Amino acid sequence: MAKLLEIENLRTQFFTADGVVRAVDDVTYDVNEGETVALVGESGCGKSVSALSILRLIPWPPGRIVGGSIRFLGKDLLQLSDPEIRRVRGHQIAMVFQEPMTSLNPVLTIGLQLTETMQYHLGMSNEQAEKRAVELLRMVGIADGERRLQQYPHHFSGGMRQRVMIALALSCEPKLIIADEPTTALDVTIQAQILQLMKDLSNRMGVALMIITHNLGVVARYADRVNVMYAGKIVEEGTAEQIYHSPKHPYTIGLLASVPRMDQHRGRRLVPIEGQPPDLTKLDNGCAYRPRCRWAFDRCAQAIPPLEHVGDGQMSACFRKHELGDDVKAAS
Amino acid sequence: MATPQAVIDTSELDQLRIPLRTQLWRLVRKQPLGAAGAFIVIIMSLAAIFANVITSYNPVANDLASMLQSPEANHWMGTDEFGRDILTRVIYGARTALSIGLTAAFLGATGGLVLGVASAYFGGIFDLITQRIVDVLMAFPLIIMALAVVATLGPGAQNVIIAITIPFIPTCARVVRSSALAIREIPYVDAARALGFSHARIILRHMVPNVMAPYLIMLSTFVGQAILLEAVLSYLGMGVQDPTPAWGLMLKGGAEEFLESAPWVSIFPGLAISFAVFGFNLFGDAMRDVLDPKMRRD
Amino acid sequence: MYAYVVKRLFLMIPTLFGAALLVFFLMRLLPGDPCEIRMAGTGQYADPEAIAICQKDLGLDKPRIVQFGGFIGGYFTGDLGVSMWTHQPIAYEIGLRFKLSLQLAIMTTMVAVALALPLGIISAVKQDTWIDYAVRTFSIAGIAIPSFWLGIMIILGLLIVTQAWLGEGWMPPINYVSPFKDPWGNFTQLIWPAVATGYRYSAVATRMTRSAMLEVLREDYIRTARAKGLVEKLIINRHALKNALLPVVTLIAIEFAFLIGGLVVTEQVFNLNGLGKLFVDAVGNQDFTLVQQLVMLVVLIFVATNLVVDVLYAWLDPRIRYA
Amino acid sequence: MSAQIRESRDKSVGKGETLLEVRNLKKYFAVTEGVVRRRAIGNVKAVDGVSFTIARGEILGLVGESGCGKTTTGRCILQLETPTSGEIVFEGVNLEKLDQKAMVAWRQKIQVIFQDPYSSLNPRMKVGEILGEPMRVHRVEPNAAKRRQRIAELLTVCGLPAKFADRYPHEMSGGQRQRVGIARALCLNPDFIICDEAVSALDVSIQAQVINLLEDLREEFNLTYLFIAHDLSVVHHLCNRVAVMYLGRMVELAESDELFDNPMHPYTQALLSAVPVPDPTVEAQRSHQVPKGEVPSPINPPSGCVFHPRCPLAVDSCRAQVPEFRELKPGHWVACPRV
Amino acid sequence: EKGGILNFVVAGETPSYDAHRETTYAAVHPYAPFYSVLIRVNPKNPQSPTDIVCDLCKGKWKVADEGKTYTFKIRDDVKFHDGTPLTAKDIVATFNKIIFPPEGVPSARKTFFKMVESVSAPDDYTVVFKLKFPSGAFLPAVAAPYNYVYSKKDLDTHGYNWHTDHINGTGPFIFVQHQPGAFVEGKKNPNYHHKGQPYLDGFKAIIAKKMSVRIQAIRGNRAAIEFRGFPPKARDDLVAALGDKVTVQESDWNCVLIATPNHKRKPFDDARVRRALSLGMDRWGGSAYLSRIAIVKTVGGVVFPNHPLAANKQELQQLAGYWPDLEKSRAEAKKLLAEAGASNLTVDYNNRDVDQPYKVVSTWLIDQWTKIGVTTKQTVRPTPAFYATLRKSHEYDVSIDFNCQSIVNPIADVSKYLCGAGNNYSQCEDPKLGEMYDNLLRTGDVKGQRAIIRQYERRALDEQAHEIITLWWYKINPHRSYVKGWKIAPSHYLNQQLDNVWLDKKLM
Ligand SMILES: Nc1ncnc2c1ncn2[C@@H]1O[C@H](COP(=O)(O)OP(=O)(O)OP(=O)(O)O)[C@@H](O)[C@H]1O
Ligand SMILES: Nc1ncnc2c1ncn2[C@@H]1O[C@H](COP(=O)(O)OP(=O)(O)OP(=O)(O)O)[C@@H](O)[C@H]1O
Ligand SMILES: [Mg+2]
Ligand SMILES: [Mg+2]
Repeated sequence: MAKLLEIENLRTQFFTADGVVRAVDDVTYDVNEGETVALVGESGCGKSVSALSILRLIPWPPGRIVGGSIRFLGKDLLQLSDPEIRRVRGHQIAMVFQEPMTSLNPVLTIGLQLTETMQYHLGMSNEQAEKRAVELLRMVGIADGERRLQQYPHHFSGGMRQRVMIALALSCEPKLIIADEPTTALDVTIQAQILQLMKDLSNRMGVALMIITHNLGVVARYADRVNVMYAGKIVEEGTAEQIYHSPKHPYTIGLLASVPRMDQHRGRRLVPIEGQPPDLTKLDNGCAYRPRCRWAFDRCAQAIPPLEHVGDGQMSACFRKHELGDDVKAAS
Repeated sequence: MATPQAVIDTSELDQLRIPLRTQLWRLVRKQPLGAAGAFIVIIMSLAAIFANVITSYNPVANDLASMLQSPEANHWMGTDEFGRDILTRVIYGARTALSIGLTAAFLGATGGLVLGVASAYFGGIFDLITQRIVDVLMAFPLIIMALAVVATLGPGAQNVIIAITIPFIPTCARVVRSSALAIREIPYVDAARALGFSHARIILRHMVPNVMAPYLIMLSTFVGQAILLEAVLSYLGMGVQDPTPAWGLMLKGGAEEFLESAPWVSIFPGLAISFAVFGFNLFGDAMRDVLDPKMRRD
Repeated sequence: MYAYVVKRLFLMIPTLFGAALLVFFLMRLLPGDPCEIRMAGTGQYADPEAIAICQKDLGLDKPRIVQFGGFIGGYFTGDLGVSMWTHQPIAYEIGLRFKLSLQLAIMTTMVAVALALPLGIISAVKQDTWIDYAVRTFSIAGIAIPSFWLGIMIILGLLIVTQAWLGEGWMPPINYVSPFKDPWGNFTQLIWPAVATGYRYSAVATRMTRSAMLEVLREDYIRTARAKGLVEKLIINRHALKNALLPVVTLIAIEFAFLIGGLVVTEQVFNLNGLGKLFVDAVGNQDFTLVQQLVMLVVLIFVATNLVVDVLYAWLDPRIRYA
Repeated sequence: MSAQIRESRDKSVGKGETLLEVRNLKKYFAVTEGVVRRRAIGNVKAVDGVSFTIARGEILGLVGESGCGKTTTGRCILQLETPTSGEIVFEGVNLEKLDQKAMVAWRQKIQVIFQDPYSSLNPRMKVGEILGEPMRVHRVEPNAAKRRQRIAELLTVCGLPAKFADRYPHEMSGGQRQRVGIARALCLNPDFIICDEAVSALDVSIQAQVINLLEDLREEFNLTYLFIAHDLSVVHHLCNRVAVMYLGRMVELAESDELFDNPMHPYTQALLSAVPVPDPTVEAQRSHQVPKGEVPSPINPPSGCVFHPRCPLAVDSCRAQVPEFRELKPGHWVACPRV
Repeated sequence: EKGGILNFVVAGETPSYDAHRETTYAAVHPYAPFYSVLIRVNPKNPQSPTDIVCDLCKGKWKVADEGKTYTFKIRDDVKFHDGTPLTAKDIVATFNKIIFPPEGVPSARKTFFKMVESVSAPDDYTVVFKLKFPSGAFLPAVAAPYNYVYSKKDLDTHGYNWHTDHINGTGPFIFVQHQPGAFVEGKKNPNYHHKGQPYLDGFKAIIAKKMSVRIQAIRGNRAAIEFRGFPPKARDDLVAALGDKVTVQESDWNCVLIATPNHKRKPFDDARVRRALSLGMDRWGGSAYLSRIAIVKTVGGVVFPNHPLAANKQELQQLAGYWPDLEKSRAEAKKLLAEAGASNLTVDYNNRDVDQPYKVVSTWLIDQWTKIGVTTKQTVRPTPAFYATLRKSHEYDVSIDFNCQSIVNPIADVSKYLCGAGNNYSQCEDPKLGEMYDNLLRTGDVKGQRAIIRQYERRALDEQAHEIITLWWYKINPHRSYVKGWKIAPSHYLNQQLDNVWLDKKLM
């Protein structure tokens, strides 16, 4: 499969009065054409920032991409001029955000919000764009498109708005859709509808999908490959199978052990990860997970473990990645 | 059965307790305008408190020999038509402005706090009636109110304070009421109710302290407004009366009549008003940024 | 919507009545009455007989409650009464000055809006840069500088500048000319007071624009717009501005209602024969009836503006709908 | 604790004495519209005839989609809302019949933990005050020194260092605040705690800590929980029995294992299949039948069975008749005539 | 030179056009040009209080019956602006309205005409006033500038209130319009009875209540003149800024500021205390100083300083508080206060919220009093409250008060100091002073009058110090130099018909 997006050593930081927040710290990963990649991790670990960095949507001040490269179809997005990056945004890479309630402009009609992108990027006329918009709405399961285009977001329920957001993302037939927690704010049944819809559409149109989530279930159901993030770094990478069945990083192991599972026996006691996620302004020159890690030893404090292969495309950023196998079974 | 195994590691949270000096410095860096405002406010307060130490002139005594002198070594801001040193009167004017401003702001904001919280908490007919009264007071022209107060109670600083306070109360009551209404819906108030606390306790312990932010914001903006209002009223002849050194009063009469030949008479008191209000507004703005959760990023 | 407006109109009644009650009794609390002031001209003997005739003439000898009844009753007969000072119908007295005050209020608002929108937007867009600090300082100064003093300083500035350039001190025209008769003369007269009051007004509006804009710029839909690849100008103009304008429009309308009060001092400084000056004069003359009606006018403008603002809000914001 | 012990305990609870009984609870809200001046446009039937019992020592899970009335049910039990109709009987006493004094005593027996760890603690009070105030007001511990000791104990029990008594809520992380919220619920020695989404706002790793804590506390203090949640996995993990609500009505109620292994109501089935399991292999095998459409508005709920517009089994009669909530198997109640 | 429009500024606005019932000068400045009066102060010599000449009458009036009958011959060439010819009947109707108003019609100066028994017109061009007793106050009362002659026809057809908002006179100018709050406009009367006059095409009286606005109006040539008076500093500024484009006319002013002690309050019932307050003032020094900043200047007694009946400097210096030796005066004041047991006296002082000259002079006064150890608590009140305090509530120890008359008429004017006079607010009681005044009224010759007035003055200002005179006003009228023909009078009420004013186009 051809590489669509290659992120290398990406570093994004926020310069705040409380210090420098190293939100994304030396992150490297790829997305291949047509595949679905998931980015998981706890709140505040840098998932959204890494996604926003791709389209250079980090607000300055206080945030800034301080290093690395983001190659998309061979071009380094970080080197593009402002007009050039705008041609990528929404056109070749589209985003779907977490909050369907607030991601649409409340005072503009759905129609206008849908058509302006097409007019802008594809040079469509108003009529063409509207025709296409109706078609898009039908595709995401909203009937009666003509009437709907005249309406405002508050006429739509949360699930419907998220469908509109998906239609918006699809409108210019992008190569990649980044969905940042697209369903977290929605009800369980609606969540499933939306995710299914995204997955189906991306398959059908051959669009690569990057799903950002902290729901391990969602990842298991929809993702081909998974990147696990902790404290601004990718700590483990692999196929969904690998991550769930033979995790090679203590954090992944911890995560899996701490979620209650419906398919397993109720009697199991959860094994939480003790402690708190670290403060991203106070990262030291060691593994950030070490205070919470059962396997931590001296070396973890001395150097940051690099993300390295553990075989078969799986990668882990742990000094003891090869020793972990048995404990997993014990833990679950 | 064992109690929970691990006690959370709290070392990094302890770092939240930062020394006051560092916090202050951070505030200055985050809110440079606010710090500038605080600086002006402090200078003004010092001038007011130590007026008699700073200047040796008497603010009310006439000096026949030196009327309407332009600024020079002995009179940095010149003198007015009674030969009174303008700098001295500006400094003493700070006293008048501050005492009136602070008192009126405090009374207005506190009155509004009481009314607003009570109105929000009790609701119903009480709320309805207070809201109607608030409507009337807010729509009512200040100058009539001031005139009536000054004319019936007689002029003088304390009546100016009353005149200025009255319009503040409804303004603050509005703001506090809406915050209090919001706070009534917040879970910790529910928690307090679930714990079986009395109404009085819920209001005083759980609601009032949490409307302190709008209260303090109103308070700090009111000081500036009160200084401005005092100046306007005095200028219109409805405020403090001669020979009390008051900035608005200093802009009346001679200041305007001899504008071209003795501009210093009107320039300096006007600057004093502007700077004072400017300072308090900067300070109030910074206060709003710090206290208003909407503006706070976290 | 219609029902809502009607309901709101009814809700105005208690407010107006409260204001009427308040102003009536406040005025009656004042020592003295218009007759005594009238006979004060030369400090001569104030003939009690003349004063009594005058008081009888004005109905001041009647019990308060009757006077109040007459005041309120006038609204049902459509008769606002006559001024106790000039004996002219109050409607006429107010009508005479209304044009000027209205024009001044409109010019002031135009000055304010012309300053506030661009400044507020640029300051929000360039938040925490020197531009932002400059705009904020400028706007806070506008709130701090008393508008009457600014007026005085403008006059001083005009004198100094014209003296230096033209060799002769120039003052704005002293009599109101209709803008339709002599637009330039009208402009040269009113622009200065409009600037003096407009600065303060613009300062308030600038701050509001800035904070509304900042809030909007932090909203998710702005990020969405950016993610769509739109140019920044379009994002500001189409996506941000319309949302940010909502509170700004409200503020402008409400400040407009307060303007009548704000013009009181400015009209003094520039000797403009508007409602503000009429107000101060009426108060000075203890012209009870005129003061009462002027206060009622101010209160009415205030409550009416509030209603208009609400309706406007509903009209501008598609989220709000009244059945 | 081993799985066996848990299981045997599960069997024993629920058979014990009834602690709380809710009978045909209804709560309607008058809904208003308009931002500026509100006006009534109808009633939200937030809770529309809900009945259940909770036995001492058990954990009853209450699940359902957003807006289905879970929180409102809890608030009615807490007497934070006055029910429109229906009875709440606690330890055999009807709450409506209580006088002021008895009410205060009763308040101490039933406590609540809120979802949002940020807004459920008064930001102006130190943790020590938050915990001390109820004990002082209700004279549970009038002696200041003893009270301090008790606060320290409570904090330790909830997994926090005792020195946190001097902290303000904003000086703590979300998980820590939630622990304070739990400690507050415990400070009056209640019998019954309503956990309204008590873990939903927490991150996965922290969530597990709090779930474990809740389990342990139940053991230690013999507590009874009404556990409101929308995360089925958590409910499955924690609860003995589970009630499923939909649009203000209860659609299914059963023992936990029974409900998850053998869901009967079509809504419950859909709900379960919508929840993804964190295991790709399992997921690949599961059927993903997700209900179509969205949750209707509770202002104008559908006639008859409220679920019929989304129900794959719906027939004409569902439109007309409100289904009866019947016990199909011992302990397994369903509100659907088609199963 | 003929032609041109005169713009002038007026500080006030009259409530009605009917000067018979108004007391403000604002009923004079803009409206006097529309009317004629029977007799008036000579516009060519307004400084002289005794130079009274005919306006509507002809030649010299005849006094007969030992001063109890005055006969005026009326001009036959006068027409009202509406075309009606003027006859003696109009004048009779006018004075009947002023002197014997019907029930319910106010007349502000009715009391000035107490001596008049009747007014009649034996024929169309003769008017006869019959007096009850001869009085020196009669002619000045008739010559008062308020006595606009109305048309009998108007009074008969429209009633006595018609003139409050209508104007139909015989004056040099015809009313064009009045925009309330803004201006009054008049145009030339081509049929004016003083042939060749007026010189102006018209005038515009612009209302500007604030002194600064009026000064700036002249500074910026938006107006040419103001007729009331500017403070000296304003004069200096205008001269400095405009050079010879501005001309200044100055005059003593028939107004005086008086500090009135409240005799009903302790210790001001004690003449020693009142005297001390007077003694504490440096009037001569104050004159030099205040005349630079306020519209006061002249040191004087009860009579307008330039009048033959006024005390000369030597006589003045005999009075307490007018002594040439200030040190002695202040020492005496302190002594008196000590004697009266009022050494640490605090005065509750009632002041009016008007800068010129009330607040300026009071500020000076208060400062003066500190020099004899008297503290002053000043309350400045807006005009209505000030008068309510002065006249009704009497809640003050000392109040500022003033006396201001149009025609200089000492015999009438000094009645202000009479205890029990309607406009005396000191609440004093002094029958002896009353006797003196009665004496004065009955004395015909000037020398005798002068002697009695000196006694009266000594008693009122020194021995009893019922009232404490501060300084007499000083009228300063800087105006654009192109305004010609207008002469300053000792009163701002006088000489305002503007019929002999013209504009020098060369200087414009
Ligand atoms: N504008 C900002 N200013 C300062 N710090 C920021 C800003 N935006 C994000 N951060 C910090 O960057 C870090 C990563 O944030 P990010 O939003 O990427 O987290 P996330 O993984 O998406 O979390 P969540 O699951 O809560 O969305 C956080 O610690 C956050 O505090
Ligand atoms: N005070 C109130 N006034 C009006 N309507 C209310 C009120 N409280 C709740 N409702 C409505 O009642 C319904 C049930 O609300 P409730 O909060 O009980 O739902 P929930 O099941 O707890 O939902 P969630 O999962 O979102 O917390 C909702 O439609 C809600 O909008
Ligand atoms: Mg995120
Ligand atoms: Mg809820």
